Amino acid sequence: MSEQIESLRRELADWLTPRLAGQFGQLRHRGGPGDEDALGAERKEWEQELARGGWSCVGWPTEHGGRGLTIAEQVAFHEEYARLGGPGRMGHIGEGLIGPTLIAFGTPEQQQRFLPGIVAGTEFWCQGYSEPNAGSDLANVQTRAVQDPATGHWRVHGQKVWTSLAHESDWIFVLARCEPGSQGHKGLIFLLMKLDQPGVEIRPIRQLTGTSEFNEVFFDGAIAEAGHVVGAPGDGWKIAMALLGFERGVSTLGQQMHFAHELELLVDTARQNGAAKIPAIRARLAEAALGLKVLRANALRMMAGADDGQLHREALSYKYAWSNWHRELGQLAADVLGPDGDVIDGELNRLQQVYLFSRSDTIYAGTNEIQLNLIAERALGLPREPRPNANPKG
Amino acid sequence: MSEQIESLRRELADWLTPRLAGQFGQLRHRGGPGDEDALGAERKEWEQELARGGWSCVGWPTEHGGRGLTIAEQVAFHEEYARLGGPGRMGHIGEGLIGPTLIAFGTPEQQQRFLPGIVAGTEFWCQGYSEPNAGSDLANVQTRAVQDPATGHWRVHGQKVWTSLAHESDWIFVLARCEPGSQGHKGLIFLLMKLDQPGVEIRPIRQLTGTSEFNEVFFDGAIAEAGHVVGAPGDGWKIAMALLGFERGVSTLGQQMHFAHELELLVDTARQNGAAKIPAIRARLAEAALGLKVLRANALRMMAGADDGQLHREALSYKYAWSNWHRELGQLAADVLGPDGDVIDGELNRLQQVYLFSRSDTIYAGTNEIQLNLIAERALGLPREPRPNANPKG
Amino acid sequence: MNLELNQDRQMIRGAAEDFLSAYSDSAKVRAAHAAGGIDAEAWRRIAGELGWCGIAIAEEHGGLGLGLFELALLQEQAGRFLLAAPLFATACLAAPLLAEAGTDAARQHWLPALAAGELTATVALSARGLDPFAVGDGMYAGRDGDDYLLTGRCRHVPHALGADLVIVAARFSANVESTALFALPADAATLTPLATLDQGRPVAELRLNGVRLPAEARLDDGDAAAIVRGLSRAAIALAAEQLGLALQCLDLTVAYVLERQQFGRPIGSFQAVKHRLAETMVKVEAARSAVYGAAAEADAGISDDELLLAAASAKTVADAAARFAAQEAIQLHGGVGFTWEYDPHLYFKRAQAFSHWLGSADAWRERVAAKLLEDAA
Amino acid sequence: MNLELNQDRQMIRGAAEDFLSAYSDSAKVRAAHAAGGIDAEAWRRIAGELGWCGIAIAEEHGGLGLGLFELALLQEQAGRFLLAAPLFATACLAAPLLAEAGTDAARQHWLPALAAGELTATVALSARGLDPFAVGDGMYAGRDGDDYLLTGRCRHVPHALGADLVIVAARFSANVESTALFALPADAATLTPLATLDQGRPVAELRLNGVRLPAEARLDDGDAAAIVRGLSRAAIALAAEQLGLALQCLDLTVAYVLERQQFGRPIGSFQAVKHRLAETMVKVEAARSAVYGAAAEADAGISDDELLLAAASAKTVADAAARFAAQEAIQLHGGVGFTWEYDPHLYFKRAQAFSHWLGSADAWRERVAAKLLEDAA
Repeated sequence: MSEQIESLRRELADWLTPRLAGQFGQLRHRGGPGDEDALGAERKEWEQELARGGWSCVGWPTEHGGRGLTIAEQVAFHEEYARLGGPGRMGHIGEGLIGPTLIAFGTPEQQQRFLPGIVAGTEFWCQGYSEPNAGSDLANVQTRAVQDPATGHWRVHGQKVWTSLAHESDWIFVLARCEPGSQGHKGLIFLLMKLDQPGVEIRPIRQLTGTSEFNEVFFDGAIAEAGHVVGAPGDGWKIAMALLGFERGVSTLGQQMHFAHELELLVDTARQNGAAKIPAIRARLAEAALGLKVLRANALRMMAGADDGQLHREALSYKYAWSNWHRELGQLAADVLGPDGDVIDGELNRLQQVYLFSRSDTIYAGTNEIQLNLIAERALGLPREPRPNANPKG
Repeated sequence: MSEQIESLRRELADWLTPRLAGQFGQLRHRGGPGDEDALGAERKEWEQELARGGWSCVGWPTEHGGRGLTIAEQVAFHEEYARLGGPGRMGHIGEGLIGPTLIAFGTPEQQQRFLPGIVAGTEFWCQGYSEPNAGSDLANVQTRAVQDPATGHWRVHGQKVWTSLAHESDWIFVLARCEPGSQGHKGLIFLLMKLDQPGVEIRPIRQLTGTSEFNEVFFDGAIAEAGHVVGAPGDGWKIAMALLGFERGVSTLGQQMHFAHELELLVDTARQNGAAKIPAIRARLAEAALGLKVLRANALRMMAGADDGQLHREALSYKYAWSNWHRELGQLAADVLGPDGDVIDGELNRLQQVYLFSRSDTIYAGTNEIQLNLIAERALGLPREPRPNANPKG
Repeated sequence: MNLELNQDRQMIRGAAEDFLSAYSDSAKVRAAHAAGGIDAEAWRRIAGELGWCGIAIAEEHGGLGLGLFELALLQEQAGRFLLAAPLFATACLAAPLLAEAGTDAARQHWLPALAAGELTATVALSARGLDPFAVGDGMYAGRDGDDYLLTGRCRHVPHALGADLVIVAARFSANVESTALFALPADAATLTPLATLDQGRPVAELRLNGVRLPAEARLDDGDAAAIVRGLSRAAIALAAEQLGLALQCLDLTVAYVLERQQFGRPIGSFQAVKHRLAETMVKVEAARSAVYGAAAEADAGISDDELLLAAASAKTVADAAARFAAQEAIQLHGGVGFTWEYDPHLYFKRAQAFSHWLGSADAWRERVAAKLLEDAA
Repeated sequence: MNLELNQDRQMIRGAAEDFLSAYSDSAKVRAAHAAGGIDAEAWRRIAGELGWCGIAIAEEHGGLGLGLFELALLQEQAGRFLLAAPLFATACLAAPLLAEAGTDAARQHWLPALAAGELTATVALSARGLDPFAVGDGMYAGRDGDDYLLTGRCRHVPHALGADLVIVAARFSANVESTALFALPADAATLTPLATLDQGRPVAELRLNGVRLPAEARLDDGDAAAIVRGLSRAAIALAAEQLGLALQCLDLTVAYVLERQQFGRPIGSFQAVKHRLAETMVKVEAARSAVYGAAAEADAGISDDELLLAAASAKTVADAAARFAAQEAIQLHGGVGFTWEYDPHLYFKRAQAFSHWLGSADAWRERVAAKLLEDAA
């Protein structure tokens, strides 16, 4: 490990440790998937504290307010942050998704309007892609955007679903159909919309955890300003796909440190409650630890791989690999907890959260089934599914 | 258990035990899938000995030379036979498949010509269904049968494959296409053909075991006599399917006793070589034993089920269940044997046979993939596969 | 061993299905969850006019004298419809334990009232919960003259709050062979309800601190093997409920994938979905074979060793089916499978909770391995 | 830790692939099987002009001084093409054991010849075969003055017949810490070849009965941890070969399902087949990540504990991938997958044999669990 990276790690630790031991102590290891509904106001404060310390948007170019870290430095940052128990990032959709998209595709006006709020931790974003009748068929967008010829603004009607953190956010980016009668990938527009306006309603979705971190967002004539279209009308699909490309970034190593923390809790629990004496549990704990090690090597391969714009095999298989590893970790957590796993003491404990919430990992952002299709078709060159006849029962 | 069945068991044991301890001692637990190439001549002699004792075709009606046993008695017979180590039945295709088919669909002449040889253990049969370009697509028959208008005989051209025991058999039943240009299930004929005639060539297929119990059978103008058509020309598919229906009979319980014998050998081996001390092996041995118990209950459910001509869920799932159980037993055998499993002492030992030969269980008589299709479509009512477009890559 | 679903059995199953599909639908189940885990109305009818509690109790004790097979048929339907009532605790756990391990006096005193549905009952088995391999662990029994003094705690006592009879397992020494069973008066029990993920099967912790019981509170006559038999029967009945959970997950999911359209076709037409559901059905059928087979064997009268093996096969195979089917129900429902609103999570949580009751699959497998390999491991 | 497939590494891999695809095709492999398990011509070129044996040996000992990563790239190709030659025994097992555990004298004496491809070597590890957790078990060492006397047997010594150097592990006591390594002269060894299912990786049994060796035959300096390090490196190299087996099974099967038509379409267009192959690829990529990651860590210099963990991840994950891929290759080839004529069974048998070499997955997992849970179990 280079001296530069080592010093970055030390700098972060020096900054983070006292804060997580002091004022922000209750946030340690909190937030993140399965725990997103926790401590909203405090985590927003934390985002601003991060910004004051210069630790937000560390991978962004300096001209946009970032720190301009190299890939290796970003890896070190995310790993160290998560290792020390840094709270789940309320700002990750701004920092990781829409920010990079605006840097790549936004107008200078859009960049000036939106990037500073993301960097400062004062404006929060959520994502409006999925629709109730689309599911895995992401291009089946039915939300409509109609331009007012007078103002140039777009009026939006429709419904988005599985919108994480909508209730804590200020803005949403929305994929909508701007060419009536168009189908699939064509005729879509990528809009930036304020959530606090008439014609927007946010309804939380209660999950199997009993908590809500996903929402439905209803649009009934809400407005996107003329200047808040990213790319050209009709280019929505291209922008949306590019944005998803930013998701597979270095932050995956931070996610892995969260996993490592969960595994550590699990090992401790197994030692305390005697489950560590059960041979099958021992073997599964070992397998989980080795599997996590392999996920880390996989992520490092992704970063070391040729930067040729293609998704290589290790990248194509990564979502399937980590989500199924994590779901299995959740099952293992339930089995280690034993009958006590069914008992709730006030709120779900961390391992119960992992057990229940990991069920969503193999569903969102491309179900297992979609991932396997992608792998088979893109990596192995197997034929695409034949289109059905008019009567598929025939 | 009723007194009648108990006395049948005793009668069989009294007959079988001295023979398997004496003259036929080398046949004990020999033969059967994975060991079919063993001791051919001796096992034919054994079939005749069985016949002399009145123990062949025990489920057939007495008017056809059988013993007319009830289902429960047949179960007892097959279980006891296998439990005592009765050798794999060289005559099982005659007794279990073509015999019942002729009893149901054959002409009186066919019954008189063929049934006595099966009962007496003097004529042996094999099955000509699969073709090299068909595989799971059983109806894709390309073997042709053309009738000679003068004699009424059928001349057959084509090739069958995976024909078990062809090299030990006298007769073969063949599914062939008798209506040129017909497709799929239509235009097929069910023929009985002598193997020892010009225009028939049998070539053994060497399996991954190194041994050969399957064959290719080539027909180059060989003849089926006019009177050796079962059903009408064109009814071949109906006859063929009915025949396969006879396959799921009570003999499955005999198969399970073979499995039990294999499991017993495996448990002994694990105790002797120390594998029984490995927790994961212990758990898998227990799971295998419990799984076999469940297969037995499944078979008993099949027999206790409504006799309404339908395949109920337990029957539809049985092939998938037993074949995957047995393949897993084979894998467990290899893992219990450890590095010694790779070492051959003269010929494959029984556990090596199980390990290697069980690979075929999930392939023949309907692959895993075909079985799951059948279950999904017939038992669960899910839609059939859509037919492909002309260009499936489109 | 009788595996035939004859007319009587079909009638029992059909009647249970008809009743529960009407009286234990999703809305009623959720209402029961909010009301402490018992659907009082459903339970009143089940225990009363339907007479389910007496189905497997001998005629001499006022029951119908049918077998574990028939009880399993009811339990399967209870699983399918997520019955929120103490049927399992009363008829599947307490009753067979009393029937197997109780003295004549105990059976004559308690079984008729249980058969008549006049009492609800449960069993406090150990500090580790409903663990058949740790019976009495954590609860100690002492003697004072003819009286007994009980001290200790038991966790995960199902449907304990409001039970008329709590049977407590306690040991005179560390030795499991010294386990005895006691009838605890309702007012003597200190019960702490525990909030659970599966809100339809509430549990409580029982603490006793030198509670004095008269000699007649002792239920058993010191035969440890009889306690094992009773618990093996309870495990088979629980496995039947797991079978029902698995089956309903499969049925719910088949219905959903036929309805739900994606990419212009029902998702149930995709071969990957079809195969997953077919695999689920194979596991469900294995569970059914295991449960029916085990129940029929138990009814036929088998040795203690065989009964243990039967219970092991039913419990491990049904656990596996229920967990797999519930996992796949969530997965194949996609996003909505993950919501509180849809039912899959109710099955998922219950299947997981049950997998730890009356012996985990790991524990049962090791028990079987020890027998198979004739060692103690 | 360097996981980048830079140009040098791509060149190494590409050259190995080019060579083996030409010199180790199915026909040549089968000919080698018939000739005792060694393709003499391929081995001559590999050891000679290609210099593969020296790739990971330090420059000071005449090697190229590259790392385990580069050796793993060669091993991956050896796996793909079922190389029938003592590359593993010589360069992946004997050489790293000498490099890690050998005295200076031993290394200076043996490594240059190994690096130059002048010698073939192997290791006789224990009576249980190539079991890293039983090193020296079954072979006892005694002293007679300055000489050593060796008695016992070792099983499954790979490519032992014809090896120029057989390194024997033997113990002075029952204690594994007392294990020492000895160079056995070819004429002192009583080797019995064992017929194997995997005919391309022959093994032999070694028996010694009081064989006397001079002091200089002793290779190690008594550091048991160094032996473990050498064997962990060997396990990673073997895992690389398993990775290659897995990859080739996948590739062979993808090609077959694109070709083979059923029901009027290539079977590779059926979603169930596609998903099975996609799952295979996920396992193959996991194996690649595990093997490359472990090799890169080993090259970066890590603690003994970390090396053990690295070896465990590579070996268990690659074993699983190879076994799964080989099973699916047979299954998805259908009937022909089960024949001697098609290649899947060659991969299947080798993957299974390798899964027992240098520690089974069960054994590695228990080793990892003991570390993770800080107990001895």
